[in-house]
Amino acid sequence: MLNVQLPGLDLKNPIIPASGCFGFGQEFAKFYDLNLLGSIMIKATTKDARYGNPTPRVAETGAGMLNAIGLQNPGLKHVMENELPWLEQYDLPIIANVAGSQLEDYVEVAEEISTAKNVKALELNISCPNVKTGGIAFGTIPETAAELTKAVKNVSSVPVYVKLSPNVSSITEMAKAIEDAGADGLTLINTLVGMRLNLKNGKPILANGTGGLSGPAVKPVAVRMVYEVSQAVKIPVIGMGGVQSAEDVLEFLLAGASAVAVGTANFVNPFVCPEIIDELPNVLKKYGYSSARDCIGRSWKLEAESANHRT
Amino acid sequence: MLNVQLPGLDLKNPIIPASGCFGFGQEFAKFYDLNLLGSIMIKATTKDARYGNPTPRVAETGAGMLNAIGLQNPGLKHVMENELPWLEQYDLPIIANVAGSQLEDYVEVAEEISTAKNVKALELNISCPNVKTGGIAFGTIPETAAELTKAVKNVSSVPVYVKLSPNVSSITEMAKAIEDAGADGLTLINTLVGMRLNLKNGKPILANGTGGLSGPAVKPVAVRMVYEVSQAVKIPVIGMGGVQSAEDVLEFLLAGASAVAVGTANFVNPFVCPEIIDELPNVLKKYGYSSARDCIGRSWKLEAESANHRT
Amino acid sequence: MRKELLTVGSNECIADNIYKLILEGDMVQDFKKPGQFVHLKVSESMTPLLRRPISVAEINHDQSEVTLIFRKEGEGTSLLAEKKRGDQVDVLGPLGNGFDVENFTEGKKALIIGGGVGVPPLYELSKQLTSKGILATHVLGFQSAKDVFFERQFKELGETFVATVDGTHGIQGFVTDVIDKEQLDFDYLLACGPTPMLRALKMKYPDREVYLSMEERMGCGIGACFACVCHTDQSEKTYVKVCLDGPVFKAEEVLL
Amino acid sequence: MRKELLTVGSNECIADNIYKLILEGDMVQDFKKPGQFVHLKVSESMTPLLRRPISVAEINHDQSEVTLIFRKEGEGTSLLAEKKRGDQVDVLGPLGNGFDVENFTEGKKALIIGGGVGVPPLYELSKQLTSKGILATHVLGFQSAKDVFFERQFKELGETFVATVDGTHGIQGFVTDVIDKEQLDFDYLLACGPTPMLRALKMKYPDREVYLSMEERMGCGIGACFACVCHTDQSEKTYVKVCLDGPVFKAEEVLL
Ligand SMILES: Cc1cc2nc3c(=O)[nH]c(=O)nc-3n(C[C@H](O)[C@H](O)[C@H](O)COP(=O)(O)OP(=O)(O)OC[C@H]3O[C@@H](n4cnc5c(N)ncnc54)[C@H](O)[C@@H]3O)c2cc1C
Ligand SMILES: Cc1cc2nc3c(=O)[nH]c(=O)nc-3n(C[C@H](O)[C@H](O)[C@H](O)COP(=O)(O)OP(=O)(O)OC[C@H]3O[C@@H](n4cnc5c(N)ncnc54)[C@H](O)[C@@H]3O)c2cc1C
Ligand SMILES: Cc1cc2nc3c(=O)[nH]c(=O)nc-3n(C[C@H](O)[C@H](O)[C@H](O)COP(=O)(O)O)c2cc1C
Ligand SMILES: Cc1cc2nc3c(=O)[nH]c(=O)nc-3n(C[C@H](O)[C@H](O)[C@H](O)COP(=O)(O)O)c2cc1C
Ligand code: FES
Ligand code: FES
Repeated sequence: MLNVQLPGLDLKNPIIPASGCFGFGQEFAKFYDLNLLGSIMIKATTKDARYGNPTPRVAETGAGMLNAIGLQNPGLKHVMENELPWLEQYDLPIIANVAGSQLEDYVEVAEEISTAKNVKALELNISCPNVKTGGIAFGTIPETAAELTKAVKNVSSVPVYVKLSPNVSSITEMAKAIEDAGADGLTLINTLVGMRLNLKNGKPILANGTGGLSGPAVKPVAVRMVYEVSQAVKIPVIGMGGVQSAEDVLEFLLAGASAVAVGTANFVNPFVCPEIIDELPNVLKKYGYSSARDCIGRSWKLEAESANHRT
Repeated sequence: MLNVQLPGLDLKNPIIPASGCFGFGQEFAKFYDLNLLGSIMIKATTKDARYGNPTPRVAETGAGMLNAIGLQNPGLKHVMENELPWLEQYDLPIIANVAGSQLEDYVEVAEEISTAKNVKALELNISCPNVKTGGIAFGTIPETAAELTKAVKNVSSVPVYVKLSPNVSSITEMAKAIEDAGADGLTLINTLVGMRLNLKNGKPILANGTGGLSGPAVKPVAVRMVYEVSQAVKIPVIGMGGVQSAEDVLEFLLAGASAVAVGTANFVNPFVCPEIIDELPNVLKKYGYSSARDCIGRSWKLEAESANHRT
Repeated sequence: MRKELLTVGSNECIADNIYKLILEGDMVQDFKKPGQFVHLKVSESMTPLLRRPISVAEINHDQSEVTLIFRKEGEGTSLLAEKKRGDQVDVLGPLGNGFDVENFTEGKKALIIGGGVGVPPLYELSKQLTSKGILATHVLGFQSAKDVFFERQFKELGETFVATVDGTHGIQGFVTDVIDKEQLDFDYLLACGPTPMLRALKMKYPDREVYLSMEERMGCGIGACFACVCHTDQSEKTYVKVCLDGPVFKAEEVLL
Repeated sequence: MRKELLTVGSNECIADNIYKLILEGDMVQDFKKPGQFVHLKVSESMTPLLRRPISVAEINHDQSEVTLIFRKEGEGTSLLAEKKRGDQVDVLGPLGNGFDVENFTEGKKALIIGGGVGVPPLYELSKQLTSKGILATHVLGFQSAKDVFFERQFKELGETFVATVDGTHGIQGFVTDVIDKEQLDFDYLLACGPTPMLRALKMKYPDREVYLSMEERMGCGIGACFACVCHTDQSEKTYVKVCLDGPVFKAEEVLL
């Protein structure tokens, strides 16, 4: 009832912890059996280890949070030698989130990490708003994003998903450029760029100034983008942004997502993913669906059907 | 302590109900004396009366709401003959929000409405996401926005403010293009495009499909954009997005706004504007400011100062 | 029209997911017409953000109490269902234009039709009509036996028919079926309930004196945001606001 | 480490904006080390969204109770201050690495330094140290007389100096002033409080056995999000996580 198939990913259920919100899984393995999950999107990996931004790195907002971690990670070598092998004890297809400052970095990391036994897909993080060079530029210029996608496709041993930034004038233009460049799938949304000021000293709360907004606050933006993008492209979409419950997952499936990632909610409730997986069959039944696959894109498929009907 | 000066606008305090959230003032006049306000941004006015979108037109989201009113308004003639004259009983500079489907509509409405006795500034709504033609296109292409600004500046008898859409890849690029075209000020942000689905029938809750997201959920995006834009241009910025309290107003002032508009919060609490005005002096004092003017742009002025210090 | 913290006198579940909430406070003195509503902030939190419109089911000026009857539906009404005696609720009211009882003539016959949570405002309406000497007949429609409420209270005011869609209580069918079957006649027809029901009644009696109380999703509740508009029969561009001009309209005023 | 609904045993204001909250539940049996903390969801609402980290001030295994002492600061702690006996609080814990009391030797001297709401975890620490036969001296710093709490409790465990910045209670000045003035000596120095205080202590005693309990804004609280990292002295790229590797560190492990 819950299984879904995507390029490279044969998922027992459509629930995936989002990159950066689940580390490399070890912390959450203390709470539950990771085999319950559909997959894991591991923390963005760069060529070399990165310390990231100064602290404070998080701030709270209405129904959301800002983060400016700055792609902190232990670097490709450590991930290949420690994190991924540790994850092999689970029967889990891993989605490796790849980041960098320039095209060459992405290519190098993608080439190597895609050879890891349990890495079944890459997720190109071209949209992280918290690094000063690279990152964001790739995510807002369709041509640059397409070029990067092509370069990575050339070297990757597994299907390549590209993660879209919501901070663009036209998300469908971006999506189509990346599809044309050969991407196997899209994931969206990354965080919206935001800021909060500390009234006491007049300065931004985050040491980095701006940060990425996530959590329930962004859900309507995410649902809208998944709805638009999934109709504009033929490759599958993994949706995310503010998911907290099985109902939210259903909303993303109906909007056009083939699987759904859960980010910030893991901080609020470390058990949120298994709880959603547990609840999802009931929610599907309650609203009259026989499987997760059955729901994908229903919102616009319905429209198309009734439009056909009219003519 | 609270008065601020902007082109065309001599405001006794920096608090302005945002366009579309206050009608033409008549409803709120039943709750309190409108003379308490700094100004009013009246509902978007188009050449002809518009019915707007089908209902439902509002939906709720985490710490926010979606609306797809669709620029419903009684049309220029009615506004000139009824709404504005009614507002003359108050000693209030009015900011007239102008909308249209094409350049000529804006020009026509702007030319005439700017001659009304109490209209002291125009606010060009080039960013309403809820009309299918015009509107949104002006708001996302810098060249088009600049062209429109020029055309309206040519005919307007009062200073022209342009209202920016947050749904763009680069808000500063947009702001600079509009400044160069001769705008007297900028107002931001309008709503983010979002969507919610009704799980019961799989369709969007709003009859229009997508809608504009407002309320506390968008505040961090708004603060960030005000912070960026106010540094990138020399003309003043009126900030808005999720303001609910005097603290929120201070946050926008520190970010770089010269005045602050309050939208959605008027629906939650019809007294919110006078309550904020009442509370603002205490909040300013609490954080050590002697006047509203004193706060404007402090966040980045501080940075600049400490940067100068270093060298 | 004002904003006030009213105090919960009681809150009880009176049918499946249906709650009867009594609120006390000075504002109650402002309530006059049946069909008016209040706009409630159910939580101090940012979510749910907007107020919730609920009709007034009974006004008690002596005790400074109003009764609301609501269905626990989504997040807002679920929070409202949790309110306990002594809790305070932030209320905006009275809002809207109700039924103009003073325009109805003593001795005439009123047929009062309610569907589901459209029933509550009709109780105060029937009380005011009958106390004015108008003969009230009630037809109340519900999904199922478990959803029925206030049957006894309406019976005390006049003849009352209850219909359930599944036939588990009263007559099986819709309210329109009952009107046909019982050949109910009237001088005034007054109705509140789901739009399909209102539409059916409007169509059925194009030339009679029919008053309909409408529902629409609201932003402000006071006429400022244009969220709750409804087309009128006159032209494509004319409209009324449910929150300010309504919720009660003459059937010919609104396009359904 | 688990997630559990703990029940509020009591919640009282013990100084200006300072609350003492007692929570009961099975999870308490898991608490061992002083300096560990809990991560609390203070409201079921979406705002505030994240949990709040609060140190455990006292562990009572027999009663299955932990005591938290917190300052009402912003939105989250204000909501926590409203909790009443019988309310339930969603708690994640125990989190973090506390002070390793088993590594300290009987008969030695411990100097315990607390600043403001850094004081609470030091109470359980001092209880465990003194019951192991270590001699504890306490220096507690506060802004002003109205902020002082737990002075009597610490005095019962050992010599206790209180300093206030404005001199309205105890010695006027900072905790470091007290150490100098009283010429306090120690085998172990253990401290919790604002970063400037920790930095001063680290600088003052570069070659002594100093343990510092750190604070940092947190996302997850369990080591997954990299929000709470702190540089180490080793290299630009090495770091520790306050939530997982700390909050207690040897002074030489962290760059302040
Ligand atoms: C004038 C008026 C009078 C009403 N009187 C009553 C009454 O006496 N008893 C009763 O049970 N219900 C009544 N309703 C309906 C009631 O307002 C909704 O059931 C309630 O708002 C649902 O809120 P929720 O948070 O539980 O549901 P959600 O679905 O979570 O609400 C989401 C949003 O949609 C709006 N919404 C959802 N359903 C409706 C609806 N049917 N009408 C208007 N807005 C809706 C909510 O206000 C909210 O903004 C009335 C509605 C109107 C317009
Ligand atoms: C390991 C640890 C132990 C702590 N123990 C105690 C204690 O025993 N007693 C006590 O009074 N306080 C303690 N604090 C500080 C306490 O966590 C903050 O005061 C609290 O989170 C403020 O939340 P708020 O919503 O009231 O404030 P807000 O300013 O509204 O909070 C906004 C956000 O910033 C975070 N934040 C604000 N201040 C701090 C801070 N000083 N440290 C970490 N995060 C912060 C909040 O968690 C929240 O995410 C501890 C902090 C840490 C990291
Ligand atoms: C603390 C934090 C760290 C994140 N790090 C990454 C990252 O390394 N790579 C990435 O692609 N996205 C990262 N994201 C974005 C999330 O994967 C996700 O796209 C976003 O948070 C929206 O989902 P949510 O609302 O469920 O959190 C991060 C988000 C948060 C909150
Ligand atoms: C119901 C509604 C109607 C609006 N109508 C207009 C409008 O006519 N013209 C306009 O420029 N902005 C309009 N806006 C946008 C607001 O003026 C404001 O920019 C936005 O809502 C963000 O502020 P807030 O979060 O305080 O509401 C509307 C917003 C809402 C919620
Ligand atoms: S709800 Fe705002 S106009 Fe009716
Ligand atoms: S708070 Fe997430 S790693 Fe420490």
